[in-house]
Amino acid sequence: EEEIRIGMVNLSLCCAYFVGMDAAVKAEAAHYSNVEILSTDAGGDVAKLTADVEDLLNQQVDAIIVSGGWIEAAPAATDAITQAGVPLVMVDRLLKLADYTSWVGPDNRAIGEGIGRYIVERLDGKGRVAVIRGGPADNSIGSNRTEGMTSKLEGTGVEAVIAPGWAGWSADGGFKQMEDLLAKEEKLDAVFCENDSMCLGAQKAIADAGRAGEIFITSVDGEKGALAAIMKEGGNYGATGLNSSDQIGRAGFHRTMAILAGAVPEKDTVLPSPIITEENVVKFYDEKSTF
Amino acid sequence: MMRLAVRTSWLRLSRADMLFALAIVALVVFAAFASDAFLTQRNMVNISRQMVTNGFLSLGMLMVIRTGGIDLSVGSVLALAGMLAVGLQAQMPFPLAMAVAVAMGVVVGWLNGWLVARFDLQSFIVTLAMMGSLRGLTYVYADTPRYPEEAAFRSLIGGAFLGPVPVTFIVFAAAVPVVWFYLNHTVSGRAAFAIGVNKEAVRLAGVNVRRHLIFAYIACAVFAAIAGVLLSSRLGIAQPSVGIGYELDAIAAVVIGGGLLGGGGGTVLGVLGGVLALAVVDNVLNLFNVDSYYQQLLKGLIILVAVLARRRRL
Amino acid sequence: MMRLAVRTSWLRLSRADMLFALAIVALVVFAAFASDAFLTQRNMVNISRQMVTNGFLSLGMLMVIRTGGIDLSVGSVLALAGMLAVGLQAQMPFPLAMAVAVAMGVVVGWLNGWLVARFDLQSFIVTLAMMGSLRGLTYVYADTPRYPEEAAFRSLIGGAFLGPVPVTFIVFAAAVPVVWFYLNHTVSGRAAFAIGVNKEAVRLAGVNVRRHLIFAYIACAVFAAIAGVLLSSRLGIAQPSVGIGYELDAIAAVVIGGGLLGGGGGTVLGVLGGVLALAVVDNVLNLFNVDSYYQQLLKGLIILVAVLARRRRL
Amino acid sequence: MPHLAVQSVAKSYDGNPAVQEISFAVEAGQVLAVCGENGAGKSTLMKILSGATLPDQGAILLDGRPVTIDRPAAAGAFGIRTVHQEFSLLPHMSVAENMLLGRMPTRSLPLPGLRFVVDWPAANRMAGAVLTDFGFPDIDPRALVRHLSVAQQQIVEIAKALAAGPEILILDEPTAVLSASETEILFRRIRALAAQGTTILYISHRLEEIFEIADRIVVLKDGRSVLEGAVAELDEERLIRAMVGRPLSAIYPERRGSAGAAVLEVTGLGRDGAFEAIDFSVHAGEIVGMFGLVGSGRTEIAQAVFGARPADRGRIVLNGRARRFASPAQAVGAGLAMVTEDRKGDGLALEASVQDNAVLASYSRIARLGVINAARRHDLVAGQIADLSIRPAEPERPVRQLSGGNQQKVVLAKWLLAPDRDLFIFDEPTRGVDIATKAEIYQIMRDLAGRGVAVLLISSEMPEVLGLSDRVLVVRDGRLVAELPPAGLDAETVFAHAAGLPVPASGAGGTPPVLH
Ligand SMILES: Nc1ncnc2c1ncn2[C@@H]1O[C@H](COP(=O)(O)OP(=O)(O)OP(=O)(O)O)[C@@H](O)[C@H]1O
Ligand SMILES: Nc1ncnc2c1ncn2[C@@H]1O[C@H](COP(=O)(O)OP(=O)(O)OP(=O)(O)O)[C@@H](O)[C@H]1O
Ligand SMILES: [Mg+2]
Ligand SMILES: [Mg+2]
Repeated sequence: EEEIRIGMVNLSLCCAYFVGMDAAVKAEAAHYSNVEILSTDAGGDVAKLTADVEDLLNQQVDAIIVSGGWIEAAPAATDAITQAGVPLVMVDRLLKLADYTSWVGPDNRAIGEGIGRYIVERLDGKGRVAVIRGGPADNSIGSNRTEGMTSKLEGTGVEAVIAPGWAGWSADGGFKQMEDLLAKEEKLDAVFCENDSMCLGAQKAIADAGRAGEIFITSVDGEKGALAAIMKEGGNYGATGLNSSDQIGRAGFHRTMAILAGAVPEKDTVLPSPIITEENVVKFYDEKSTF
Repeated sequence: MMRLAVRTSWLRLSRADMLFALAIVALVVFAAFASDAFLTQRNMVNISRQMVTNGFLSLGMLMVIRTGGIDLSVGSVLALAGMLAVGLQAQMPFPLAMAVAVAMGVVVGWLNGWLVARFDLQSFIVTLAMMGSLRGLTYVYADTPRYPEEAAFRSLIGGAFLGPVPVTFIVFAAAVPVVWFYLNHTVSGRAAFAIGVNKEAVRLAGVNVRRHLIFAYIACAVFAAIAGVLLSSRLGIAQPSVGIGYELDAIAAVVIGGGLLGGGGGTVLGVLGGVLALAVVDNVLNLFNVDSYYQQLLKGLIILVAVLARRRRL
Repeated sequence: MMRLAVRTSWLRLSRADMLFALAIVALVVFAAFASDAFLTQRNMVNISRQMVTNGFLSLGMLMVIRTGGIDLSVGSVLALAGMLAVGLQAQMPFPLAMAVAVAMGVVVGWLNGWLVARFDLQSFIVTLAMMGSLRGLTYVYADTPRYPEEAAFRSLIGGAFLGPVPVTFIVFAAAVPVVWFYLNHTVSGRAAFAIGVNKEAVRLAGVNVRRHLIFAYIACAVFAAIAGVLLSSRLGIAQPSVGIGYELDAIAAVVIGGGLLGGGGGTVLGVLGGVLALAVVDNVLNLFNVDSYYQQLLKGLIILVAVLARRRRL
Repeated sequence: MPHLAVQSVAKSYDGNPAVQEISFAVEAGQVLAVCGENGAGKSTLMKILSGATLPDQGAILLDGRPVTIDRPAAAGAFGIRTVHQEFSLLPHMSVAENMLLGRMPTRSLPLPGLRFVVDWPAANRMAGAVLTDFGFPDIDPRALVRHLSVAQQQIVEIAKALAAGPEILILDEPTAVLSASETEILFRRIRALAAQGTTILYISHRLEEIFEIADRIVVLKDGRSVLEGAVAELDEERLIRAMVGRPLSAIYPERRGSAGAAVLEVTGLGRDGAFEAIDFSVHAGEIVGMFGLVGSGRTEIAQAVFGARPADRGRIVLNGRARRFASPAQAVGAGLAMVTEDRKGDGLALEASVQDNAVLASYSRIARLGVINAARRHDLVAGQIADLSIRPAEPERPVRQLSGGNQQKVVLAKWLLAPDRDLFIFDEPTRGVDIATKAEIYQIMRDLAGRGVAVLLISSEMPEVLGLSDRVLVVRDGRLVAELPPAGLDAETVFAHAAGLPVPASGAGGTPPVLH
């Protein structure tokens, strides 16, 4: 039985979402005794990611999976993979300018649109929704989600109030941005965060301000903390758009294995991103999930 | 020329201090006039809560900076402390988990101080290495967020108020006089300051330099650990990625407040001014709806203006 | 005791230097034995390319650290320079765009140096403010990545080889003797070193302190700008978020190589050793497939061991 | 049995011996003077005794018992207190805190065993008592050290050693920055301590002091003890021969020639709180001495002329042109040189090499287009090292590793290398310099004048001012109170002016008192 080495290139393992993706790939690979996963972490730095790719190619890997996180493109890295004749499978992020073999990921704009629809519906077409953004616009994942969400507000009576600062994708950032929003905005009916972590912080800020009754919360990702909050009876966590890194990671791994076995796969695969609410949350909540 | 200085037996303010205090007051007055939301009770609560993390880190940083050192590892200590305080609640009651988190701070601070003092290493590089290692260790401990098991952990601390005042702020406010007393009225605080000015002179006076240095690093790390515990309690979640870059804010607060990197300066009052200034600036920029790109740009400029306002010579 | 030191007219290596050199050699030998992939030509190319960015930043940082200062803004300068060099290709030929990027470095460095020298401010806080402001400015200029218009920008520089050697590495290698010459054989380099030790003494000797200080900051920022241009050329993309935290790696390389924060030490050879050590460590940890959390942990420990190996006294 | 005995102590730095095979012994209550040229190893020996550095070999015996002094704290435990040659005060701390560093009185807290809270009133009381006892009741224990004059700082430094009630007191050039009256008070104190049985080791380059205060003398040369004996059995000539290796004829060179045109003319110079209405001139070929008690403001006047700290008002004319220097760079560009008084603070970059320090003021001579000509630099620096006998004669050695006197010579070398100076200001140029080198420096100053350079010599050493100056200006409390011509110069007159005492009717004679 032939040994197979697959490089798993992560832009960052900072956060639960990406950790979950990496873990999913490794978990699926564990079912094969002849598959070894070489996983790298670039700490969010595209130059280091390029170096990681170089180091992996140098170790004669058979295929490379790239989890490109929040960067738009990494031409030097993806070109090097192509030049080495190694199959390139991208998960989550579809890097531009890349001559890739296959991609498995979400449609962030569509997720945003789904949440947008949910908000408009729940507000009956009238109200104000605060938006908390993760970071600068070069992370187009977040921008796509927000644009998708706001696109569904057009023509309705729902108005978006965008927090001026960045919340850095984290709970503490979301908490601070929400606090400042609450100080300045008398009337808010909903909050949308570009990911769950930020809204988990924002939810606490809203509760502390005693406005949990008037403001409901929406976000994207479907991480465990958010699902638990949605499940909680009488809570104000309304919905999250599923973007399961676990699913994506597993799908990406199997796609890679298929390619190595000689299959010619679909080039781009968009995974479905249902909106998770009180009604369907039990289907998605997994006590044992890490993410 | 106008003499702008205050000198009493317990308070000494130079001209630069006064200018700086005036600048903060001006900022506050300006904000109050320009935004209705600024002087509301809600916003005061926000600012006071937002000051707590950087406040603790800056007080700790001050103690180390006065010895002539620097501690870059505070952000990582904060993250690990939060993860421990929350994560260990599965195994033990939350007060015990909190104690373990703070004990971790003691160990890390001791290690930092010991390496710096015993081997005469530069604190910058020692604590930089610690910052990286500890972050790695935090992820090894748990690479996904942890949620507190016990509701009291949040309701009694991070989410609690005493009258209108957040409990976390009260904890911070209580730490202020302790640090002031340590710096000005204890043997160790005075020795640490002297070490920052001229370590060799202190050694020649027969003082146990190592002990006082180590104490300062321990105090700094313990404060960072407390900040981490309070933050996770406030947020109701602990994340391994939290606190990256926090050390820079803490150093900025100390320097804006008149502290000298390399030793020989820095007061508790100055640090409070620095922490307050940074918190107000962040808050005001948000209240004015300044675009986040311009926020970054402006914040740098404001820091510059602040240090120019308190520079030693023209 | 064994005397382990080299002293010729152009090369002086202390015992600590030799120990450090031995440690690097040991690391390389160990890596070569432990991993087949290490000593391959391909890997050597990788390491040499991976060294370029931190190499340029560290050389620039060395010049500033020798004056007793520090420059935290290099990561932001690198990002803005890359954005300009790539983004401006829509308006002008790419060599001109590159020149504009480097000119930006001159302006930023001048501003850093002028603020530090003219107002006697602490470089840490000045360049911290600059780091933030410049990052904001970069996003204001363009908040999404830019791709080079002209293929030659990549094929002639970042993607090009001279024989087996990457062109970017050759550019870096060419800069090394220039910096060495500046530090050791020019008035400005010698004066800058003396300034780092005792600014007042140099001023009282009738030397124009401000000019030499400003020059060092300009040189540092220009090197950062060059690093940014080369990096965007190598990566084939310029991103406004690149370079965050790079200043810490550069400072680490200087300190590992024997530089003293606060002035009074640091050599080109030492910095090369520091840059090489950091690059080899990163590479080896990857080749050995060390889990990324443990990589962080180990890297901190290795930095510690490196500085322990070259500490001044036992 | 001797109180302190040193047996075959040796210490080398990087293989270069600083002290080799030194042995001597002192009885309790004796004052032992340690003499020797710059770099002879005096300070190194004292550092060994005080635990500041470790010897490579040898034994130290206290009351006949061998002891190990491996840390300053260990020396303290044996009752050894040291006033080091270099200041070790902390400028931003109070006098009391400096004096009691490491031994601050504490208050007990309610909890037993907790004594870490400083008792400030007790500290100020203790420090005040020591200062008063010492003879300086007007130094406020609560004052910050940086607000004291250099002399007062030195007093505090000594008081710091006294505060501990030393059994062995080591004084390494304690009087270098003190004036005569303060030195007198110090000597009184030393005698009192000796009478109580305290053993004193005393280092000084001023031979008259040694003969006044010491009971015994040890002479070091190149790290070895070459002479030891009771003061009564020695005279200056023998001492000098032992230190220098040859007799010294005259210390002060002969006065020569006459003054030329005015190089520097100062009128109405003043700065708030420092000095006022200063008028004087210095002519080409002339050495003008400026005498005053320590702290009288001479340094500040010189700094104002040199642009280091510009004056608030007044006029400075250089070679007939009115000038106003905003920085030393401008002054140096106009042909000025100033040897500053505080070599450690503003004279030298200590971690930099001898060579880097020496060429700081003369880049124009060694560089073209900013590039240094290494051979030319080496020639110039080596020349100065030879002329001033700077030891060790290694241009690349960091200045920090030189002895105090040799560091002072590097400061001189820096300015002697500066090309084409019209005016030289020397502010305490021979502080800590040995007697043979002093003579060389005096000769250099006279040669400068002989070449038509105007020289302004600020000094607190009366013999130096009298022996060298063509004219003497006396400064008191920031005012120029007298200008004395060469005829009629004598110590009493000059001192009377400086101290504000009644001036004697006529000078004792025209010849200045010259050493031996
Ligand atoms: N830290 C050091 N490293 C290297 N050499 C040193 C060091 N300290 C002193 N030396 C050398 O030891 C020798 C003796 O120096 P020391 O300071 O004891 O002289 P000294 O007799 O006190 O001279 P002075 O009268 O000038 O103060 C000198 O040659 C000096 O250069
Ligand atoms: N850093 C300082 N801050 C405030 N005052 C100072 C400072 N340094 C010196 N002074 C004051 O300036 C005066 C003269 O300074 P200094 O003590 O240096 O005199 P000196 O050099 O010993 O004597 P002279 O001025 O006669 O040369 C003193 O009265 C002293 O109090
Ligand atoms: Mg000496
Ligand atoms: Mg003086």
